[in-house]
Amino acid sequence: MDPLTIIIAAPLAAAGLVAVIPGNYRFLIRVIALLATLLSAAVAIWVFAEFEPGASGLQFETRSVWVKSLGIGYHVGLDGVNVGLVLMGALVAFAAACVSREIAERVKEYYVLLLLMAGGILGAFLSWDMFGFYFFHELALVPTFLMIGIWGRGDDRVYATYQITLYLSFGALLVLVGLIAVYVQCGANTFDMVELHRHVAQTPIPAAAQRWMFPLLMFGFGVLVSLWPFHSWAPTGYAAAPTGVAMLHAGVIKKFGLLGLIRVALPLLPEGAREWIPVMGVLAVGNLLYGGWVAMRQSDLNRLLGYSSVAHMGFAFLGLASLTVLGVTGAVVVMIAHGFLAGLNFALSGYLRRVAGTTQMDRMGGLLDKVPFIGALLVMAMLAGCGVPGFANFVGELLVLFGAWEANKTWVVVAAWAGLVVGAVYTLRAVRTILHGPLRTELATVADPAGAWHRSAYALLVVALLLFGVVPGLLIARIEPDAKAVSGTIATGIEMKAAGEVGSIVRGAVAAAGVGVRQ
Amino acid sequence: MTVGLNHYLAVSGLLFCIGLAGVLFRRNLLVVYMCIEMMLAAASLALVAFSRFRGDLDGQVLALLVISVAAAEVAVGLALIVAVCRRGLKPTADELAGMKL
Amino acid sequence: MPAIEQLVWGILLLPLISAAGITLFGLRRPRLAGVLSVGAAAGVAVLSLLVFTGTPFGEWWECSAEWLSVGELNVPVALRFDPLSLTMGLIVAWVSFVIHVYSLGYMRGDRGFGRYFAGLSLFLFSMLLIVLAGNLLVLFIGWELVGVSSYLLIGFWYQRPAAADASKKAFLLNRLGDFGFLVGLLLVWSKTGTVDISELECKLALDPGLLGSLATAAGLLIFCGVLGKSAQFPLHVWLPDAMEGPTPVSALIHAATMVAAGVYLLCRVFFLLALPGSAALELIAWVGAFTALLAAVIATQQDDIKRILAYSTLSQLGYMVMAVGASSVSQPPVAAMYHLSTHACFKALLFLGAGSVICAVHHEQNIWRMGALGKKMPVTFVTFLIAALALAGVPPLSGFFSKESILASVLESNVAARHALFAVAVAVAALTGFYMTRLVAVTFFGPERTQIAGQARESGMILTIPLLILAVPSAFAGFWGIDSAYASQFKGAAVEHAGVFGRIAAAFTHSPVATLWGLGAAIVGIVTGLAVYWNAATDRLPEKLGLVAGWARNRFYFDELYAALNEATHEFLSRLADGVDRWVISGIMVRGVHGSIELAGRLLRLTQTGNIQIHAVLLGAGIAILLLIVLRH
Amino acid sequence: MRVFVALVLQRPVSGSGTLKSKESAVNIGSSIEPVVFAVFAVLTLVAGFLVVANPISRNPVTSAMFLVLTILSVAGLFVLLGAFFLAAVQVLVYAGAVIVLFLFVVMVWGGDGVERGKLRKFAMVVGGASLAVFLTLLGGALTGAGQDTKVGLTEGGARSLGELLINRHLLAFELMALMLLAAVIGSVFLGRKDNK
Repeated sequence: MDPLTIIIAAPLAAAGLVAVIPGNYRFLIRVIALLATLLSAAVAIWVFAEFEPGASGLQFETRSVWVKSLGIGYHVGLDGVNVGLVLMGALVAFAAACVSREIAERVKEYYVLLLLMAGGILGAFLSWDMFGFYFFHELALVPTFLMIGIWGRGDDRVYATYQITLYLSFGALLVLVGLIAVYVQCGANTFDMVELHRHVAQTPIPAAAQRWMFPLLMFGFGVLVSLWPFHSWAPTGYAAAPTGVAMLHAGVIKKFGLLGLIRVALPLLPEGAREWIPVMGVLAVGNLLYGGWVAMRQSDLNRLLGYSSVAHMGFAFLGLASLTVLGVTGAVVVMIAHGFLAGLNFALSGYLRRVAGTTQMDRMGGLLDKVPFIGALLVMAMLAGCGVPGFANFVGELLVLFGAWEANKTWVVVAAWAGLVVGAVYTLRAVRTILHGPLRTELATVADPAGAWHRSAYALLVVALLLFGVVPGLLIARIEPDAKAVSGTIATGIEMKAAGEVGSIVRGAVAAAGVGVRQ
Repeated sequence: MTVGLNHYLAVSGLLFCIGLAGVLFRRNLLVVYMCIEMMLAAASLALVAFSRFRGDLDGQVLALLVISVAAAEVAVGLALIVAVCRRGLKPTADELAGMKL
Repeated sequence: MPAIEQLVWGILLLPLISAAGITLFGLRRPRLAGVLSVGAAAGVAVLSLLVFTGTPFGEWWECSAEWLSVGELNVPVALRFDPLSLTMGLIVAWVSFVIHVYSLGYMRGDRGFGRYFAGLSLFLFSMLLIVLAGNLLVLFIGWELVGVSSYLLIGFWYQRPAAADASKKAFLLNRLGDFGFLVGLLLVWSKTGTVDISELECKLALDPGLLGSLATAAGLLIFCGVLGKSAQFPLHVWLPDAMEGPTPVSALIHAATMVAAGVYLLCRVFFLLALPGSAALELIAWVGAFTALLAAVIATQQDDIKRILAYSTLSQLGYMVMAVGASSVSQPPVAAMYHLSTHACFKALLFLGAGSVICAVHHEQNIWRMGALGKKMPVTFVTFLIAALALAGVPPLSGFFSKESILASVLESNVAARHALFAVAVAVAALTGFYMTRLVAVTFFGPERTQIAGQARESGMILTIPLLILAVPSAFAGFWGIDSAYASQFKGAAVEHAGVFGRIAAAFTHSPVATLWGLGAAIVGIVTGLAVYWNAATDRLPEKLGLVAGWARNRFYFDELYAALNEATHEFLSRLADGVDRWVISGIMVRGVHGSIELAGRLLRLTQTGNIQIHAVLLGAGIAILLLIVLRH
Repeated sequence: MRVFVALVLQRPVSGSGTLKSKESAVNIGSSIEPVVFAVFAVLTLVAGFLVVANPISRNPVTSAMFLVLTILSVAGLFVLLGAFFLAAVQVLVYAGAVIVLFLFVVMVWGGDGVERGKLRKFAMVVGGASLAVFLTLLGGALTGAGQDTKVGLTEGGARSLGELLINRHLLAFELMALMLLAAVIGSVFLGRKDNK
């Protein structure tokens, strides 16, 4: 069996296996879940290592036809963009399975759904068939809703479930309409993205159609990634979600939307992208600044992390909106780094919630004395979150800022302000309130997780962040050629257009700015 | 004067409307059932008339099926009314309000 | 020089390995942590000396390793060894080595011993990265990392709210400055296409108009970073608070090295600041002068021994920044670097001495609760006195030479109002003499004001030996020709060498006006200080000066001003955004959609009476409507 | 409806194999036919109206009796249309089985006096309006020129209908059988005594 299919199939098969095991064999269920995600992660590491940077075409490719008349098939493969994402997704899934020890009731159902989420999203990352791309994502998304509803926490749980379900279903629906529109307008009678790219290179989709299709995809994918102002499901949902789900969703599943923009929206609809990119830039800056400001005022750690995750997505959007090699590369690095970071953050906050009984920051204090390990990791995670060098986030954000500078200097200045200053304000406040200061008496019994095994999940994520932060070449060598391809598609168009008519760009920008104002 | 298709259809339509009025305005469920039967008969009449004026028998076959459906429907419906009465309810439309949300 | 090229990576890697090793294995093992960290510092000290001696005078070379390369952005880890970085690196390495040793004694028995040394090693790594960086982005990375290690070390005693708050404040204000620095970098990169220092220098030398009208903006944006890191006005407020950290940290980071990195950066990119048509230098000079004066005035009215030194550091940093600002292409900022080097030695010594005093009086820091410590702690006293006199600019101690060269460079500068600048510089020199005299007189002389001051004893060898070591350069560094080392950076190897006496004479012959003014100011300061504070029981100055002293005592209310400003702007915006999120987006939009759908549902539900006939009626009406619609066509 | 009628009438009816497309063997004289039609039609409508709204009695038994009359008149119309077998079935099934069933239920469970309370105004108005719409549409549909000539006699005897049923409409026939079986089982189940 080829490695990519193993990555997808291991969690899905394990989900099937767990489903038939009686629910009281909890230990067995846990072991199966851990082994399956570990297998995925191991294979993902192996393909990441074996991946040949810069080689043309997909690697480890497998395809087979499913519905011939519609051109739907199973087509998985690796390029520079998804190879890192798959690695990140598999590792975070493993960590999420590790920290799911906290689940006490309906363990079997929990693991079935968690494994479905993991397998689904890895499948979505690997798929090169639009149908599979969408289908696998739904496979991961639907369990999220159920899990927040069933194993969620807090008084807001039901409302959060409704909200996240409605928002994300709405986003996914827009995406679906957009994808079908792409399929129909393209006229190539195939859902295969590689062939679509090839087809579009010969016969582009009519510009008029692109102009209405791009916003469909942009806002659809945007809602899935909490593009401002469609973000409010994120903090509420993550505050209510069980730890493993928050890790997987914030860290991994959310990146699907960005991948969709890179895979479908930008390369297939370059004309539409040019019209709408200014809007995306403005909204990205909205994510950054607004998310940061709101995060400053949160008193609940999980909500703070939710808003900070909204803010970080701003960097990814900004990178894509820049349409430069630097920016797109940076956006992908941000996606991967934020995956690890969000996984780590929510794992830590889940641990704190378990031992301290709350995520209200003002009800914690001085915890560093009691939980030096978790505390140290939290400090590291927070520093990574405000873009300190040494962590992978810094590399991504730096590339995005450099890449976007040519596109729009104001965005970059605001983004740098939001990333460097506002980001530091809320992360340091969190560290100050939770970890520093005198220890609160009611927290005297709090302690670190005992034993190396129980610490490994957290350590794994930090190590990944540090590794890619110190040796960014590992990621960048893989990403850059494909980022160049993505930005190149549109850049060539820009040159052609510049030769033709400049006026319509101006008009488009004005129209786009109008839309931005209305937003 | 000859009797044309329209005449039959007029009778059928009027009968149908009378039945419909009964269904809408009478509240004794038994009478409502009778009115439904009447509407079915009106439909059969229309079918037979079409069959005659088209010159094939398919309409009559359909009318035959309608009659069997009507019979089956009456059997089940009356059984339902019996069940309703067993529960101590009057067989009127007003009492059966279980479909309220 | 293959041998040296391999060695230099050791300079960076040793402290990094030490930091990682301690974090992984040494947090609970103090002995291991101490050995690793001090070993790394010693290794760095030796290596830096080897590299320094191995590089011919006045020459420079580079080595680099691949790090980050995307599209047009190429950022190798480039190290640049020129007189500037070599001399600075030597000073950083040796001062930190001495302070590492001192810390072994000072921090003994602390629960966070391992954590402390991990932070110190991380700091050493990042500081060396700044010093050796041949690439502005790599320099920026070091810049950020020293901020982080400073954050970790100021908040070392995180249980104390004051320390925790101070660490946060320091990091945030630094971040403000870094923001400007980063934008400046982006500006420079977009205009010149490179962030490599050598390449940038070449490009700008070939085409001085490359930055066009943005030259001033680029210079000032980079200067923003200096405002934060070197705590210049208006971002100066974090440095005094940073004294909440352990004293050796104050000595190393917040006196000798990190805060001086700003001045180093200015000299590093001096070619950029001094571009024709750029007005950056003039503004830099005035910011420095204002900071120097402001901090010196505040220092005269502080009671906490470390805070006095902190304000003195601020003042001296302002002095150096002013010196850079007063420089020009024809008169490079040698004086600033010279003063930076001597200041690193004697200010570190002052802090270490203060640490020794603080240990002796059981962590009392108010100088008015000390007194008469001179006789009880002879070693500390003598070394402290040497450093204080050096700071005040008394010949022939090191500070005299560096300060005179600054005064001379200000007087000869191209700045429009150079006489006003010179007046400020002289005033600051006088104030420096005054507050140092106050500090020494109150702490080491006079009556024993409290019982603990009476019981004080000299600290152990592990604390005093570093004092003695640092006393040597504090006293004699003026004779070692540090300035000519720096001068060779800007003028090549053709720098005249002078003997010991030649140097003393040169100070007077080269620019007698400046030297005499400076010397006079120091004497005036010291004499006034002695007159006011000799054997004083309480501070008599507030009665005489009234309002000014009160303002100085309260640090001119900058903290309160900034708190109000922050509240009015950033916090306000944040509150506004939160309100919008809570009431508009979550409230009106999300809950509004939710609510209107629910309302519609409730309305429609009214039609669902459950009465079969009503349903039948509606069914009939529906069919009627459909028929109407269909048959209309 | 107009569309439907037009569709049915305009479609050519040629070539439906089993049918004789000649003028009838059973021919009711054209002079009598309108009279007979008028009698049955009026009878149907009047009896139907009395089922729904009997000004004298509200008793369901009366309604049932008038229903019998309606059904019989419709059967008469069937005969006029040549559907003899259907007319027979109509009489047997309705007048014989269905009405008897109705009467049983009325007798056992008493259909008396259940017509209390007033109908809601809303139902009156909306229902009346929709009825009016139906009638108007009906009128509109039927005033146009219709097809008056009988295309050919379709002999609705048992044989021809049976052939058609087991040949062309076999599936519907079988399904009907299945439905009747289901109805039997369903009514037995519903009528059980312990059915709570």
